[in-house]
Amino acid sequence: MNITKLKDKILSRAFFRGVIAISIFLIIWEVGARFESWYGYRVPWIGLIPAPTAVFESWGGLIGDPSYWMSWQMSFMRVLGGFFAAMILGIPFGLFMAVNRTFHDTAFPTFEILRPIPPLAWVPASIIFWPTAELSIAFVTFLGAFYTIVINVLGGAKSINKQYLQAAQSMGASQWDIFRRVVLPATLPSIVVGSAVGMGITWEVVVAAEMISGGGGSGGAGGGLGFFIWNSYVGGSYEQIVVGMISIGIAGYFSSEMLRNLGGFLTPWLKTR
Amino acid sequence: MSATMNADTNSQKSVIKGAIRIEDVVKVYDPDGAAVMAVDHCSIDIPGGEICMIVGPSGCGKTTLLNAIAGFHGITSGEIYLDNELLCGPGKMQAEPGSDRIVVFQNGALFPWKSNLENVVFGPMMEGKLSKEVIYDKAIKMMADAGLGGTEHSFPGEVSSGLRRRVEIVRALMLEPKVLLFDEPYRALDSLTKSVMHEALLDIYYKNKVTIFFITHDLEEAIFLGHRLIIMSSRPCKPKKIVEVDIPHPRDYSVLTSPRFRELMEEAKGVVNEEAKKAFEAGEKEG
Amino acid sequence: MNNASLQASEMTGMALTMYRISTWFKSPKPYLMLFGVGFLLTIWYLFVEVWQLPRFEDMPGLTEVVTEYFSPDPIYGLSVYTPEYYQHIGISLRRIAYAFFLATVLGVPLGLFLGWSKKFHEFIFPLFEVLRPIPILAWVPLAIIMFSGSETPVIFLTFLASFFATTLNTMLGVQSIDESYTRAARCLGANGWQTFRHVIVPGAMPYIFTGLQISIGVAWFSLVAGEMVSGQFGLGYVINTAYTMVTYPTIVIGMITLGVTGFITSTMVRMAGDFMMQWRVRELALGDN
Amino acid sequence: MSTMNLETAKPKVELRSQNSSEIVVNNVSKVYGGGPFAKEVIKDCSFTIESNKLTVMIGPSGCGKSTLIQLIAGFETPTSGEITMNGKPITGPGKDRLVLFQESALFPWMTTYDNIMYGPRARGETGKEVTELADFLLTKVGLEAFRDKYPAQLSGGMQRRAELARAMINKPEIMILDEPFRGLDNMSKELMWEYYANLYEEDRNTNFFITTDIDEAIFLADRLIIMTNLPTQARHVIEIDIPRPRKIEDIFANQRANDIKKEVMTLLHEEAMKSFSGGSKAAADFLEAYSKRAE
Repeated sequence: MNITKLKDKILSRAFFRGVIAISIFLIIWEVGARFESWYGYRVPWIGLIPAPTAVFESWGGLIGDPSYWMSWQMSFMRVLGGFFAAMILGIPFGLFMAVNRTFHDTAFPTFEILRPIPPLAWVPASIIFWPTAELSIAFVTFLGAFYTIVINVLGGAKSINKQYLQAAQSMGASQWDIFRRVVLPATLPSIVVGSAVGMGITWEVVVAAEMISGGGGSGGAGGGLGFFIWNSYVGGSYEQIVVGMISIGIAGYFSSEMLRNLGGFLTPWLKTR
Repeated sequence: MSATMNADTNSQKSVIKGAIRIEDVVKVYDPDGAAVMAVDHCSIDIPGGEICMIVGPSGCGKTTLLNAIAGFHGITSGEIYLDNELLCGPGKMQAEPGSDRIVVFQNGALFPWKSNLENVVFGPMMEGKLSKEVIYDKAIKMMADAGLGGTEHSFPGEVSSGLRRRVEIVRALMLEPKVLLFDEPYRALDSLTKSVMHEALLDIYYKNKVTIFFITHDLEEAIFLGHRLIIMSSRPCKPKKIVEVDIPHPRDYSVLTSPRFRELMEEAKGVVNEEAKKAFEAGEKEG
Repeated sequence: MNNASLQASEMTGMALTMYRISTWFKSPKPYLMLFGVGFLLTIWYLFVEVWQLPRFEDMPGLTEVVTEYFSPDPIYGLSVYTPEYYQHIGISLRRIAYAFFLATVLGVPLGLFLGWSKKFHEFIFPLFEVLRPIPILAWVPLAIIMFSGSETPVIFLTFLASFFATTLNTMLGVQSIDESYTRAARCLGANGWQTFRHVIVPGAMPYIFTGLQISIGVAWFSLVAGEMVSGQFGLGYVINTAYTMVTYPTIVIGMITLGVTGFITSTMVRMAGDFMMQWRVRELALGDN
Repeated sequence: MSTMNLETAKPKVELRSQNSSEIVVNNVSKVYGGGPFAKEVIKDCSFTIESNKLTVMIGPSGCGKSTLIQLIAGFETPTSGEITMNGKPITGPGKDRLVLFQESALFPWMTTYDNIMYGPRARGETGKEVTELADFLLTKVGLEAFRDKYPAQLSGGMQRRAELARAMINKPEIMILDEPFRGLDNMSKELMWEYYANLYEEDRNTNFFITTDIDEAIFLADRLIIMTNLPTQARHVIEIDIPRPRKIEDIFANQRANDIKKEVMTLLHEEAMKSFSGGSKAAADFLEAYSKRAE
């Protein structure tokens, strides 16, 4: 984006209105949270949570704290681990179901039976099965992304315009060539979408798993952002809970954004319109 | 259809309402930025009850003109009158959309979530002037007249595209509009279905005389349907040539191979192709 | 030929269903499906109970789970014969019902207005976008702090997840409506409210139901998490306590129950959608015989 | 038309395929669905696609012409009857019969050039001869400047031209075109007729062209087959003896062409009316829905 475009965007009415709305939201939150200390009346709900200024103050203190950044790193590692495992297994699984009818009819019903079980319900079973807590978190994270990626790959591959396949066939292409140069690129956009959604779910699952399983065994600051939030709650430092929430929001947003950019790079033909 | 009907058409022309007068209309998109001129000092006078075909290559700005009459967007300068009443002009650059001017859209705009009958009664029901029974009776009668009997309770998605177009025209006629505005309604149909649709449209027209403002890029369609062709220049849009079609109504498909039809084709083709070529080259460059 | 085609389209309902079932049974599909499910169960049985492979030996086995599940006198206290089992299901379902209802009642109108009014969209949507990337589960401690008791925080979390999904999809639904429809309505003399009522709402319906489908899924997802962390009673709670109390077969019973109830609720949402969108069902049925 | 190079591009490369092939459709029927929902789309249909001629088939929309293409291309098999190519029955798709589809089937993820080269590359032919042929065809259809563009960047007419080139490079013995110019505006359509007729006149291979446009049919055809409504049969065959090369302007002025048009129109109008006025659900839509489902 060039400078004039950026300037236009910032000066636009839509941007201005957005800023107003968010500012009002922050002001209400601030006043609501501080109302009790100023006037002695506790506003329901908002009165119980820390004010934004207090949150930012607390955040400022954490910026220089290496253990806070450790939490970032731990969560990122888990997310990436689970996510890549889901990609590596999910994409071939989905594609194979799409091209082989027998395999589809065998595996898909089983897949559909398991899918409604929320990934987090697997947490205890996973802890029992895997030797380390780290692996059990990775497994649950993997599950969360796996379902979404498979469904998207399968859907994408099944909805390929039949004429693409027939055109390739009538030009004498082999099955392998059709798979490599027609099925695969045609499914790529769905893979990208599935991955972006899967990434969002991965973050949800990691946060929950970290909360439930108590920070990956190593305890303390090594437990990731989910544990950071939970620990702050147990320790009573409520400002840090909000700091943790915002941190996860930022982390999740950036990972999805990165994926979307990568996806755009892989599918150049989609942005030519 | 008898020959007397033809005489009828001509004599009634002056009496029928729905005369549109477009005076010196200019439309510029994005006047502060790119300033694309879509319509350039365009003046057209359409008497009531005439089928007026606006012919021009796609993307030449014909639709802009239609949208201005319908009131979907404003004009930059000039005036448009309907029966000598100002629709839009100085002081009121955008007309109010109203049930006296009804558009039949390019891709069809029957509501897919309402049955054909519910679609047809939509206008009068919204208006709320008549009782429900009266409206439904009228709708069923009009649908039967247009050969749509038996499809009342189907959803638009369940009937063929040809039938859908007819339902849409009946829906428009329910409100007894003065003007029907057609925005290339048969574009997506194949040429055989199209020719059947043309006969169906004329059939409906003979029964309900309204002014028809019909946009198309298909010359054959234009000559077959129209009393008059207005061939537009491409970008900006401006009348370039007017062709009076003196083939008597009612017409049927045999008109298409008649000598007079071919003469008219010949006469108009050169101008149309020249404009299409211009538009085509512009498009090729943009690509 | 007209008779034949008329028949094909009008012979829906019973005959069509019967025909589909009979062709389904003639295809290899049901047998492959049974094989797939059977294969998974066999692996489970062999790995855990027969061969007792490393790591698998600690897991609850197939026969163990089945006997426990259908035992009138369960060893670990939960089976289809114990009233507690249904109590837990009931409590989870009630939470889902509250949250889903609230999310639909608030989310659909909000989404409709976000899509309908540009001004409203410009003000509210950025706020929405700022809050959305925060995973629902990160709200858990804050929800506990804000709401007293153990019931409200769980319902709040579940609601939040559903609410985002419903609102966003409804908004997309309104935005996806072809401009021709609103223009046609105005041409035909409909005023603003009539257009909203007759064009915007039904036009956005397919997206709304897609949203509700997603919404019910994420509701279960968050409910389980909420119940595991802070709940008392409910299926998530069953799974978590079964783990801490080392009554492993109950974990699997909880998981199966979650899967089944989750599936049933989402089917109900889909059926409600089909019921409200007859026009779509009938359009699609044509392409399906 | 700066990009149009009909005269200047000289054929340095051999486009003509070695064989002259013909296809015989003999008493073919095709039934879709089963049980109470069986639907006969084609019934006892017989005709011949003669070798080294451009055969055009015309009929009301949704009359089962596209089904015929599926059968001739070998993507589907007839319920009864037989289709033979040079005496041998057709058993499956092959590169000897190339299909150009109604909607563009250019691969959106490949550039124009890569699309054209798809067939040869798929068969492992990447020699100098093929790349020269690709360049020649690219020039021939006036798309040199769009060599590295994706299909989404081309206009409708350009896409159709790229697709023609993609088909021609495979030197098919028989080319099958399923309403390839449908949906283009009239101007682009007429240009496409000229491009296509010009390419055809160069090699004079066997071509089978399906359309619903009478002018298109008369301008292009050597032989014109007129089809009936559902269930489809060949109703009438007209030999079109207007000399080649033909010019668009001449066709409209030509008395012989006008006579043929009148004849064809009378026959077709009858069929079109039948399919149009047929009840709440025309046969056309059954097929439309059926093919939607098949995708």
